[in-house]
Amino acid sequence: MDYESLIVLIYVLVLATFVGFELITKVPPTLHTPLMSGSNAISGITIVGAIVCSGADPGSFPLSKILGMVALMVASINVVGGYLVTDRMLKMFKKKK
Amino acid sequence: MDYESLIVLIYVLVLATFVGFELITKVPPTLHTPLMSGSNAISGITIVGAIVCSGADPGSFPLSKILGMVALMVASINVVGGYLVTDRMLKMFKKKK
Amino acid sequence: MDYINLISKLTYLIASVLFIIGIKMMGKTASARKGNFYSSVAMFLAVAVTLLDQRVLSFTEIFIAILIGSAIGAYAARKVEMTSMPEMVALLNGLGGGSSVLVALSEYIRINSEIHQDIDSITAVTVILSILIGAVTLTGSYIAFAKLKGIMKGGAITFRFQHALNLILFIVVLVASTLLVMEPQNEALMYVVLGVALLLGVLTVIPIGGADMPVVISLLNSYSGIAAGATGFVLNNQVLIITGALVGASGIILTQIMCKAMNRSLVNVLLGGFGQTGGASGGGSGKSDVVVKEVGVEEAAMIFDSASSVIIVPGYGMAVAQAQHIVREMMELLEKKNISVKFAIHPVAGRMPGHMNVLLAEANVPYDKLVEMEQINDEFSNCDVCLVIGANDVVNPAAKSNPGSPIYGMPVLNVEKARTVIVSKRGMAAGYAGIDNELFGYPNCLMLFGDAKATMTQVVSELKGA
Amino acid sequence: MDYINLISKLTYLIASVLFIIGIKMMGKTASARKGNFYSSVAMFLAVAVTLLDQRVLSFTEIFIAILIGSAIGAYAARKVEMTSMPEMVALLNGLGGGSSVLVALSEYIRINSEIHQDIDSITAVTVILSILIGAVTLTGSYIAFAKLKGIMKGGAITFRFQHALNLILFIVVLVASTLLVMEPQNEALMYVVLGVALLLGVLTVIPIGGADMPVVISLLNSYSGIAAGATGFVLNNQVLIITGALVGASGIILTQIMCKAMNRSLVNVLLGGFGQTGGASGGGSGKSDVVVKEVGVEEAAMIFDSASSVIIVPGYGMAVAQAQHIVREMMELLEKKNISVKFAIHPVAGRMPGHMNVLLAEANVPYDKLVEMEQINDEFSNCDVCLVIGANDVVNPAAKSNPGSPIYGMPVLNVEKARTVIVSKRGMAAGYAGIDNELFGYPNCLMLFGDAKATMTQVVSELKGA
Ligand SMILES: NC(=O)c1ccc[n+]([C@@H]2O[C@H](COP(=O)([O-])OP(=O)(O)OC[C@H]3O[C@@H](n4cnc5c(N)ncnc54)[C@H](OP(=O)(O)O)[C@@H]3O)[C@@H](O)[C@H]2O)c1
Ligand SMILES: NC(=O)c1ccc[n+]([C@@H]2O[C@H](COP(=O)([O-])OP(=O)(O)OC[C@H]3O[C@@H](n4cnc5c(N)ncnc54)[C@H](OP(=O)(O)O)[C@@H]3O)[C@@H](O)[C@H]2O)c1
Repeated sequence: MDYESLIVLIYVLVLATFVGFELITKVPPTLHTPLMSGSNAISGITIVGAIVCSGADPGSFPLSKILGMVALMVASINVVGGYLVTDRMLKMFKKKK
Repeated sequence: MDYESLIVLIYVLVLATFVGFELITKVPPTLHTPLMSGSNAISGITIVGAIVCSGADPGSFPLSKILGMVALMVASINVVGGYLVTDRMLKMFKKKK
Repeated sequence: MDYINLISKLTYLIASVLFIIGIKMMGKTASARKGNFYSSVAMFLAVAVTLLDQRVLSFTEIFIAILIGSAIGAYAARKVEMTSMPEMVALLNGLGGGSSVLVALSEYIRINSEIHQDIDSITAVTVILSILIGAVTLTGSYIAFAKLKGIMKGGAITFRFQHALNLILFIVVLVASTLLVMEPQNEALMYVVLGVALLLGVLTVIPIGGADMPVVISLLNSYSGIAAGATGFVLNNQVLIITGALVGASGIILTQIMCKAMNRSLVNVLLGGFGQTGGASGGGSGKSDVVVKEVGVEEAAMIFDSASSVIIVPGYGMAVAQAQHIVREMMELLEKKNISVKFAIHPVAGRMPGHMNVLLAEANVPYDKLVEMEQINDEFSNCDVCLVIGANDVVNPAAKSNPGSPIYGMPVLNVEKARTVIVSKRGMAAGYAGIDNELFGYPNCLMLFGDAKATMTQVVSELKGA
Repeated sequence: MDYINLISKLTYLIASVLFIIGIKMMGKTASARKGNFYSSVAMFLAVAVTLLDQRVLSFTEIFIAILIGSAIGAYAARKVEMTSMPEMVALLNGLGGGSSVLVALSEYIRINSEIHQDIDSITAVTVILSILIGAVTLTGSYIAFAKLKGIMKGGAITFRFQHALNLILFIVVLVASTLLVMEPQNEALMYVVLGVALLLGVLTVIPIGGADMPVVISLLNSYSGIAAGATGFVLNNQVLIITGALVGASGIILTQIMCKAMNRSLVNVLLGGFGQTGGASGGGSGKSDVVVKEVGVEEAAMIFDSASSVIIVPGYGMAVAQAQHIVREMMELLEKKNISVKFAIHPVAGRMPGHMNVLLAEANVPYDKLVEMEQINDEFSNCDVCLVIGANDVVNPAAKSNPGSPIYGMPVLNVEKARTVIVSKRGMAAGYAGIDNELFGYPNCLMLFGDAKATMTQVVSELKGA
C-alpha cells in the first residue's frame, strides 16, 4: 500500500469517527443495551474479510484458507446472532396504544 | 482520474456531509447568522485551488495563470473578510457578568 | 516517497479535522468564537502548505494577490454595519462562487493547452459542475445583494414566459454540458456553459421578492460550498471536498429552518412572486381599515413605569432604525426600577436567521435575556407590557386564526395575550409579507408611531425624568 | 475498467451509508428496529457483493461455513434470556475479535507464502494491529463471559506483581511488533505477538471484579470495532473502516457513560480490585448493624392499595428474580384502582446500560412509563409509596451524604423522600458495590424480604383479593 491511499483511508476513518461520535451521543439510555448488541453485530463486518480470505485459490496456501473458513463461521455467528437478538429486544419496545 | 480514486473521494464527500448535517442541526438559532458568515468564509477554501492554478509554470499557459491570480485575490477577500466579520459578530456575544 | 508531499497531505488532514472541530464549536455560544478561530487556523494551514507544496515559482505575485485580497476583506469586515450583514454575506458569497469558477476554468485551460494531455470524462464532469454552480452562485449572489441594498427594485421582477425561459436555458446548459463531457477539448462549449450559467444566476433570482433574499443567500451559500466541493474533485483534494460538504450542509439546513419558520416551502420561495402581492396590498400606509388607538411618548413611559414585567419583541424595524442601543438602555433603566425585562426572539424576526440576536448582542444585551419563541410563548399572559418594536409579521395573529392569510400556519409570538401591547412603528405599513395586522386594532394594543430609535430615545428620557 | 469491481465498490458505498443511517435510526425508540434492519441489509449487501466480486472458486464450503455460523447465531439469539444479555454480548463480542484475528492471520500467511511478494511496512503494521486488538478482545471477552456466568470466580482475582507482569508482557508485545514491522516475513514473531496478546486479554480482565464486567464488555466492544477497522486497512476496504469507526465510537461512548454514572474513572475500573472489598463486606446477610422494620405481604398490599401515587425503582435483583412480568401485572392492577404508577430508571441500574428498560419492555411496560433519574428525582417528595425492587446501590443515600463511601458522588435516586419506601430483597446482602445501605434503617423504610418474584406474586394476589 502506498502512502497516498493510506492517507485517504485515514480521512475515511477520521470522518467516520466523527459521524459515530455525533450519532451515538444522541442515543437515549433506554436504547443503550440494544445499541451495544447492535453495534456488536455490526463489528461482525469482518465477515467480508473472511470471505476474501476463504475464497482465495485453495491449492497454494491451505492454512490461509482454513483460517479464513473458521473466521467465516465465527463471524457468521456474530452477525446473525447479534442482529437477531437486537431485533428481539427492539421488538419489545412498544408505546402503549 | 480513475474510478477507484473517484469512489474514495465520494466516500469522503458522503461522510463529511453526514458530519456536517449532524453538527449544523445542533447550532442554536442565536448563532445562525455567525454560522452563515463563518461557513461562507470556509467556502473560501477554493483559495487552495487558486494557489495551485496561479503557482503553475508561467511560460506555457498565461491565461490559466492570470485566471488563477484573480481567483486568488477574490478568494482572499472572501476568506479574510468572512473570518473577520464572523469574529466581530461573535465578540459581541457575552454573558452578563 | 516524496516527503514534502507526505507532509502536505498530513497537514491537509489536520486542517480538515480543525475545520470540523471549528464548526462543532460554532454550535455553542461560549465556544463559538474559538471555533471560528480554529477554522481560520485550518484555513491558514491549508494555504501555507499549498504554497510550500506547489513549489510555486513566483511567490511575489501570489503574495501581492493575497495581500490585496486580504486588505480589501479586512477593511470591509471592519466597516460593515451589523444591520448590513445580509448584504455582506451576499457579497462574500458571490466572491466564493466566482473563485470556484475561476479555479475550475484555469485548471481546464491548463489541461487543455498541455499537448497530449487528454481530459477524461470524470475530470470534465467535475470541472463543468464547479463552473456551473460557481457561476450561478456568483451572479445570483450579486442580484441578491443589489436587491437588499436597494440598488435594484426590491420587489419581484416578473415577466411573461419567465419560467419557460429559465427552463429553456436550463436545457441548453444540460445539453452543452453533455456535449462537453463527450468532447472535453471544445473550449467554445465551455464558454457557452459558463455564459448561460451566469445568466441563469441572474434570471432565477430576479423573480424572487427582496424580502426572500435571506433564503436565497443561504441557499447560494450552500451552492458555494458545493462548488468548492466540486473543485475538490477537480483537484483531487480532500480538504476542499470536506469543507465543501460542511458548507453545503450548513446552507441547506439554514435554508430549511428559514422556510419552516415562515411556513413556506423552498419551491414556493424559489418560484418567486411572493414580494409582489406584498408590494401591492402593503404599499401605502393607513390604507387598511382597522381602527387603532395611538399613544404618546409620555403616556407610554408611564405605562412602562408602572409595569412589573415587560417583554420586548424586536423585529426588522429595530434593525432599520438601529434602535438596538437605545432599547438596551431602556432595558437597564427598567431593571433599575425592578421591572423584569425579557426579549422574545422569533426565529425569523429580521431578515436573517439569528439577526436579532446579533443586533442585541452588539448592543451588549446579555444573551441569557433573549428567549426563544417556544420558551416564552406561554409567558405573555403573565406579562404587563409587551413592547413590539419594528416587528410586524412575527406578531400577526392572522397566522393562527385566518386560514386565508398567506402566513397562515407560521408560528407567531402570542403578544396579544399581554395585558398591554405597545407597538412602535412609523406608520400603518405592512411588514415583509405585505399583509395587514389586525393586532393593531385589538383593544389592548396601543400604537406608538414614529421611527423606533427616535421614539425610544424620548421614552428613555421620560423614564429618566420620572 | 472492470465493471464487477465498479459495482462492488458502489455497493460497498451504499452499504456504508445504510450502516450510518441504521445507527442514526437506532437513536430513536420509534425507528430503532427499522434502523437495526437497515444495518442488517447493509451487512447482507456487503457480504453478497464480496461473494460476487471475489469470484470465489468454491462456493460450497463458504456457504456451509456461513450456514453453520448463522444457524448457531440464530439459535443462540432465540434462546437467550433477556436477563442474560450481558453474557450474550460478551460471547458474540469475543467471536468478533476472534474473526478479526483469523482474517488478519490468514491474509498475512497468504501474502507471506506468495513467492516474491514483499510485505510492506504499512501492511505489516495494520496486520499486527488487527491481530493484537482482536486477540485481546477474544480472550478478554471470554473471561468477562465466564465471570458473568459464574463459571469463574466473580470477584477480582489479584496476585502479587500482577500489574508488573502485565507491563512486562505489554513491552514484549511492543518489541515483538516492532521487530515484526522491520522483518515482516518472520512468522515465528507473529505467533509470539498473537500468543502474548491472547494472554494479555486474560490477564487484564481477571483482576476486574465481576460487577464491573459491563464496562469491560463495552470497552472490548469498542476494541472489536477498532480491530475491524484495522482489518479494513489490511484489505484496503472502506466499509470495514467506517463500520469499525462507528462501533469503536459507540463502545467508547457507552463506556464513558457507565463510568460517569458510577462516578468512577475508566482507569479505576481497569486497574481492578473494586469487586474485592465488595465480596468481603457484603458477603453474608444481616451482618450490618442497622435496625430495620419488616413488613408482611398483606400489609404491603394494603399500603399500596391506599396510595394514590406509586414510583417503582427496579434494580439488578428484579432481573435476577425475573420479576418484571409480575411487576407489570401489579402496575396494571394499581392503575385500575386509579393509582398512578411510574418507573424510575437509574442509568446504571442492573448490569448493563439500559438493562431495566429492556427487561420492562420485554414485560410489555409501555416505555413512556419509564422516567429517567433527572426527570423523576424531584417527584419522590410528592409520592406516597416508593417500591424498591431488587435495587440497592442506586438508592443508597450514602452516595450523597458520606464522603467516605466508595460510591460517594454517584448520582442516586432520592427514594427516601417518598412518604413510605418498601424495599423488596431477599436479605440484608449488599449490592454490587458491596456496601451497606443505611436507607434500610430509615424510619419511613419497610423491608419486604424474599425473592422479588415470589413476594410480588403474593402482593398481587392480595391486591386482587382486596
Ligand atoms: N429572519 C429571517 O431569517 C427571515 C428570512 C426571510 C424572510 N423573513 C421574513 O421577514 C419577516 C420578519 O418579520 P418582522 O416582524 O421582524 O418584520 P416585518 O414583518 O418585516 O415588519 C417590520 C416592520 O418594521 C416597521 N419599521 C420599518 N422601519 C422602521 C423604523 N425605522 N422604525 C420603526 N418601525 C419600522 C415597518 O412598519 P412601518 O413601515 O410602518 O414602520 C414594518 O411593519 C417575516 O415575515 C419573515 O418571514 C425573515
Ligand atoms: N447498569 C450498568 O450499566 C452497570 C454497569 C456496571 C456496574 N453497574 C453497577 O451495578 C449496580 C446496580 O445497582 P442496582 O441497585 O440495580 O443493583 P445492586 O446494587 O447490585 O443491588 C441488587 C440487589 O438486588 C437484590 N437481589 C438479588 N437477587 C434478588 C432476588 N431474586 N429478589 C430480590 N432481590 C434480589 C440483592 O439483595 P439480596 O441479595 O439481599 O436479595 C441486591 O442488594 C450499581 O452499583 C452500578 O454501578 C451497573
